[in-house]
Amino acid sequence: MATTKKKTAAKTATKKSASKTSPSKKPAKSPAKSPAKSPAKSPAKSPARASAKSSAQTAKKSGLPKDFMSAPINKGLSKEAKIDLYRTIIGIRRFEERSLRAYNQGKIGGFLHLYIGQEAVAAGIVSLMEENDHIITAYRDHGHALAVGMSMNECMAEMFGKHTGCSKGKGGSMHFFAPDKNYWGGHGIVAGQTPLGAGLAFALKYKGLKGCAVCFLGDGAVNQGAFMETLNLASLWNIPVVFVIENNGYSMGTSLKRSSAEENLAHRAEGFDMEWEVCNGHDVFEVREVANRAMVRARDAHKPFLLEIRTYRYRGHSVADANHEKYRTKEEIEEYKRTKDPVNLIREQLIADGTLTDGAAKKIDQEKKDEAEAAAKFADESPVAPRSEIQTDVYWEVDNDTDNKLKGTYFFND
Amino acid sequence: MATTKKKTAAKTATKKSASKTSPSKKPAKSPAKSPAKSPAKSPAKSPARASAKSSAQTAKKSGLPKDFMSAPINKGLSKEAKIDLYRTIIGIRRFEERSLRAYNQGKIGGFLHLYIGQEAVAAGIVSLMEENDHIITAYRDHGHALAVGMSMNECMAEMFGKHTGCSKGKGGSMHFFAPDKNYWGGHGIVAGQTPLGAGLAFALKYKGLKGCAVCFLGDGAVNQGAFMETLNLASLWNIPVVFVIENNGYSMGTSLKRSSAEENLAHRAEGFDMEWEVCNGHDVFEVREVANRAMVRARDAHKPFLLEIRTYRYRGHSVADANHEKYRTKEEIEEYKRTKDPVNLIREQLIADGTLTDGAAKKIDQEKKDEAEAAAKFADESPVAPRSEIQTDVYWEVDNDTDNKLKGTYFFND
Amino acid sequence: MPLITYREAVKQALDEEIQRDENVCIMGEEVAQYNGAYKVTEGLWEKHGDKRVIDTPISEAAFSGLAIGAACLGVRPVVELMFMSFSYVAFDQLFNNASFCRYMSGGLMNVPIVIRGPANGGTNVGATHSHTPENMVANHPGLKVVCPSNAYDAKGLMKAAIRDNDPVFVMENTLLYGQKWEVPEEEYIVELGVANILKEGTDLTIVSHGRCAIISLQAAEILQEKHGINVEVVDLRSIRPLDEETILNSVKKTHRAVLVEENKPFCGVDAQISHLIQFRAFDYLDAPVHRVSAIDAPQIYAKDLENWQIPNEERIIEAVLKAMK
Amino acid sequence: MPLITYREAVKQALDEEIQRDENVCIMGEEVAQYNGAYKVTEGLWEKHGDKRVIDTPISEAAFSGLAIGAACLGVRPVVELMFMSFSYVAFDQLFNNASFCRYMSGGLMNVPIVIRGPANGGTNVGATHSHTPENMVANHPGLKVVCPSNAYDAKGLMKAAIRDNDPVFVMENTLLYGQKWEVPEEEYIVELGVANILKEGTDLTIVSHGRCAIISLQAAEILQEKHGINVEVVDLRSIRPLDEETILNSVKKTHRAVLVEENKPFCGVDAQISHLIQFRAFDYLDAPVHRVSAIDAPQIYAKDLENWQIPNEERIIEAVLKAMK
Ligand SMILES: Cc1ncc(C[n+]2csc(CCOP(=O)(O)OP(=O)(O)O)c2C)c(N)n1
Ligand SMILES: Cc1ncc(C[n+]2csc(CCOP(=O)(O)OP(=O)(O)O)c2C)c(N)n1
Ligand SMILES: [Mg+2]
Ligand SMILES: [Mg+2]
Repeated sequence: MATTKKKTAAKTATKKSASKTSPSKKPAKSPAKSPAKSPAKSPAKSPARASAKSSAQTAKKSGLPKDFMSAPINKGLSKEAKIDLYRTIIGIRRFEERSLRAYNQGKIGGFLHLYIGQEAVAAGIVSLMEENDHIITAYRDHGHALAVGMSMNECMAEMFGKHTGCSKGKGGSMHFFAPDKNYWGGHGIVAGQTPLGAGLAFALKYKGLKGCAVCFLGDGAVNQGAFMETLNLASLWNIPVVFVIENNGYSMGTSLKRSSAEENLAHRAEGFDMEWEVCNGHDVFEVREVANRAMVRARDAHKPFLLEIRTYRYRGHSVADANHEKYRTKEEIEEYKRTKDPVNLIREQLIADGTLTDGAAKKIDQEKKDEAEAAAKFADESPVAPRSEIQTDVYWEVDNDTDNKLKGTYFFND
Repeated sequence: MATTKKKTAAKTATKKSASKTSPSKKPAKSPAKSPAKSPAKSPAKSPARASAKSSAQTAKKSGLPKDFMSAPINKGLSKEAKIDLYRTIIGIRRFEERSLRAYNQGKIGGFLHLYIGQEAVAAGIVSLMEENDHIITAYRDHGHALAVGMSMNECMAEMFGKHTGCSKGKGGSMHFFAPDKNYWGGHGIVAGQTPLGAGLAFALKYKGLKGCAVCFLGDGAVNQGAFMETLNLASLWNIPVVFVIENNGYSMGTSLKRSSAEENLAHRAEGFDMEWEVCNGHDVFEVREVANRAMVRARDAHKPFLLEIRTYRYRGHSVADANHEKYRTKEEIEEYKRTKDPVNLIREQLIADGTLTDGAAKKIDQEKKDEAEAAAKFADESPVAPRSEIQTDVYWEVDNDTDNKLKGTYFFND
Repeated sequence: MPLITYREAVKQALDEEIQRDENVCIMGEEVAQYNGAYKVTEGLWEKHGDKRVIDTPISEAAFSGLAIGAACLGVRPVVELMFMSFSYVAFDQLFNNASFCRYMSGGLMNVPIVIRGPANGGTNVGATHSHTPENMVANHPGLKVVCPSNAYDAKGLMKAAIRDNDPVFVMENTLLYGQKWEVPEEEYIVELGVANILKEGTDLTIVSHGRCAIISLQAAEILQEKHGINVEVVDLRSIRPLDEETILNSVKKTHRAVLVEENKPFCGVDAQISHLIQFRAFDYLDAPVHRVSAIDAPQIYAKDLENWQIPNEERIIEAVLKAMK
Repeated sequence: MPLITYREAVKQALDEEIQRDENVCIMGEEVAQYNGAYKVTEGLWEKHGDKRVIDTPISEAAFSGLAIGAACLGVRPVVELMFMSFSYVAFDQLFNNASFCRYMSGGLMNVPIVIRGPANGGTNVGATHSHTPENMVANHPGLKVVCPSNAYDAKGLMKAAIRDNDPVFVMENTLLYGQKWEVPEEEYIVELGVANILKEGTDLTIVSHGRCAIISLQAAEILQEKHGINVEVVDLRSIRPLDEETILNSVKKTHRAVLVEENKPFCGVDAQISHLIQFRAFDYLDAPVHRVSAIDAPQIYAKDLENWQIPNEERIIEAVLKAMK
């Protein structure tokens, strides 16, 4: 797909007039003239088809679809590093499948937002993280958690509400955290994490550390005020944050075109003088190629970036969403699975380039299935925290008051 | 100044590539290439100079600065209508000057945000209002109030905190309302009125009435999330609302370039697929010409519009802002007063075209001074509401419970 | 009388009011084509169409504020928040504009909107999705808030709220949506400001609201059976306006009170009720007013622990036994 | 000891803490180049520069949330809200993220930020600019809130708040900024959770916080002189954590209590204090706990009326006389 770059300088009166007074350019612009029908607009209706069309556009420009595996950032990858990408992607898939079973068995309560279909996004971006890079995301947070190296055990146990969970069973599926791995959650309020993401990046700059923060959000989240305020702030202050819109075409049952007036979401960045780019999310090497530029730029130049990644979720919004074949067609889902499945794609890529054999791929797959199964067992057998734990982890000062020096009452039950 | 129009179709991948691959256009775009130095960016530094430069651009394009008085919407104005515009503009000026005196005399408490310098914006836009048009604004709300026909008496008395005030002394300077004149306030929280503005327009469409809502806000207010959410909503739902950014270059002591990453504020509209335009605010005929197009389009096509009007406030942010010659130069203020004063400009225009004589203009001026003086006297002599009024106007149902049929307790003092 | 679910009762109220008044419309996330996240609005979009049942983007501040603006011109929007927790991202619109515009205009305007949605814990969705902000609503003069505990009240209060000319919050409960109660087929209204005595009793008064009133009733039955304590259970229904007289009359009769709610304790609704009782029935009290609230911590995710964190029969019984000492 | 203003005291605390800890920075609207809307940060930008004293756009949600994110990595931001009223547009960030992140992460993180700014009425700025949200803050476990009533406490509590590893709200008062108190030159801290007895007394306890504590003290002096009533005045200083023991010990001594605050009454802080007193000092009370709060309506603009709406000596004296009956 075309990586849609900025900075075009399309911003001032002069520019506007210029483009208006160049009718000779009109043919080239024709898809843009009726935005509702332009290819770039169609993902909302069918991400699968839209991406295909966009790739065609790229092809027109460059002569051939881009081979992202041979891009510099990917060409240098060791065999083991490539296998690791596969391992991460298939690991997320198998973990999610197993947690879905656990949910259906009544072992997991509340919400369960599965990441199936989107695996290459988290896997690709996390693989680019350096020592001082940090990430944060929303409630659809399992993929990112596993990608940064959280164990299936602690993640599964968290969803089971067990004391052995990453958050001791206090956060649940939406609230995984691993600050030691530079992973700051897991947040339940749509777009609520976006100012925090900018804050992580702000802190890096404040402390003189070379790094960036990557803040993930959904295509529905872009319409929360806090996010838009943050775009301005990040650009105004030159904060090294990369916002990644994981555009899976839907916010719950609402297609993109029913939630955003301008369907090219990344385009909003221009209103804040921020760089942006759009790419596909099923090919982990494409994700890496594009995200790398954004992250390098953030680290080097202290500049924010808005990256829109077109992806797709196979399952309902959450497992409770039994409706998801009502607001989109079965064909749409199947088409994506058939032509763009991130797991299949990387497997094929790695087999094609000789990194993996079919057998080795299957072995890894089985390992991940086993790991997920073991995690479910671990979670099931783990204890729930004692009731006294309800009132710990509320205040740092209370938890660390080993000398009982704190004054006053902190909790107020009769 | 150049009216900076949309819809250019500058929105899709294709379009971006197109503009990138047309280097021959570059000269025309050069001011845009380094946005920080482009003329359209400079108003934050000096609105006065910036506007001048922009006019120069227009001149380049059209050969001559545009004569807005002869635009169709203005050409048809009767002599009396033109005099009314003058009367409104000078009336606001004299009212504000008088209220400043009252504040300094200790007759007005709290905040006093003066509209001096911006008069032509409210006067121009309100003069375009039709039966089903409604307006709403922020705390700098006196100009709009007088323009819709509220009396100086009720406005002055409100600021004096008197029972005869338009809000019975309950709202104060920031909270003037006149629903009977389609004026919905007067709102103290920055940008808090913007969703309400969209709501007024929504109601018009819902009820099948042909009209529009005009919602004013400041250049600092554009960075509130509620406003940006509303832009998307208004565009997505095709709501006939015209957002008017009264860009006076500063939010309190913060210049535009220190608050917004992209100084062309109206440009944000593109991220929401919304039409936008920029114009100057000192010439009431320019305001009318440009705003009329936005309002007609809203009424006819149920389409929102983002209109940025470059204007200037002479005084501090509020009267309490003694700092205002620190964050901007005296020269900047004087330059605007000298070359762009809305009161002087319309007087000169109307004398030049024979609508007014110098004497007639002075007479109107004196009438307005007298009216403001009388209003101060009225306000001063008016009674404060009795204490029992503190708890009226809280609930409609309580106020209208003539039969005492309501159940339960509504107020909770011991 | 037909037995219908709480969900169905709310839907009937919405459906009937949409038909009664052309100015009534519903807006919120997924309320139309998706039939509502909790299926409360199921079928309404199909029946009444785009104009009356409106899907919104995830922009609570914008659409809540838009509803307020529309109300100025006579539209009567019913705004669904998918969770009342999301009032936090629309707080200024709801707690400043909806509440104060009338006052600041000296009574020139009023804001006839309804804000509805679930406000409860007990569903293992963690701290960000389990708020019960009725205390904060009631803290703001200009706002009203009701917490129906059953299908009958849910329908009757919803209709009263929609017809009311002030902003009214209706706090629903996802755990009640699927439960059934008898609801008459004829039209009726439950007036705001009238509490409901769920069970008469002589020994102690439990004051509660929302689902906690139901749990309290169950606890009262156990107390009767196992401990021979005859508890009166008052279901507030409406928090603001508040039926102070029913509370006070009950306490004056029983001389003891236990207050039960899901709010976090510090400045929960029951802090106010406790003050009221001791202030106006001081001489009638034989024991201090006891409270059972959520255990004071952010809402925990783990199911077993959350079930202990929010009031349950066991904790209520324990408090009653203490208050009877 | 030097006499300095409340404003100066806050500034000294900020200045000293910026110098003490390189991670402390200040951000907010107009705090830097403009010297602060209320001049609390005057000179700090000039002295410490862009990195430590940061002007923000009018985007409270974004910069409050940014501060929380930065705190994750060890920055210790002091966020000024020009008015605490503006917490309403940042409500989700402050009341969900600042409060619950630690809990939801099972204690893996903490949020060492301070949110400060004025929270008071009495300045004729109307309903949208006169909020006193300490009750809502205290309602949220995970948050802390203090309300200094004088310059000494303002400085000492601010320093404690900045060094605290949890989110602390410091509620200041524009009417106090210009008033002077004795403040030592040596470094000191006022710990959170410790109330201050402003005046000892035997007949009745007034519990108050913020500027109302000062008004209460004045009322107590009049009560002594004119009515021979010896009132003890407890200034809470800190709302959460709360010094329950000082309140209870005082009431156990005087047997009567009047609670005074600027909050609106329904679920104000004093509803909680009232519950506490009757619950834990039931047998010591000779009269119901009385409250003096803001008269229950949105804040009125008119000066004379607002001065009556918020607690004043006259209303306090009236309540004390009633409580003494
Ligand atoms: C402020 C807020 N409003 C509504 C919700 C309920 N909600 C949770 S997820 C969601 C859809 C979000 O869609 P998107 O941002 O596209 O992310 P995706 O689920 O596709 O990953 C909604 C409406 C919420 N959690 N927070
Ligand atoms: C949410 C919120 N934040 C801050 C303020 C304080 N405040 C009032 S006006 C203002 C500046 C607004 O500037 P602008 O929008 O440009 O309007 P102008 O005053 O220039 O008319 C600020 C910061 C407020 N009232 N509301
Ligand atoms: Mg999505
Ligand atoms: Mg401005």
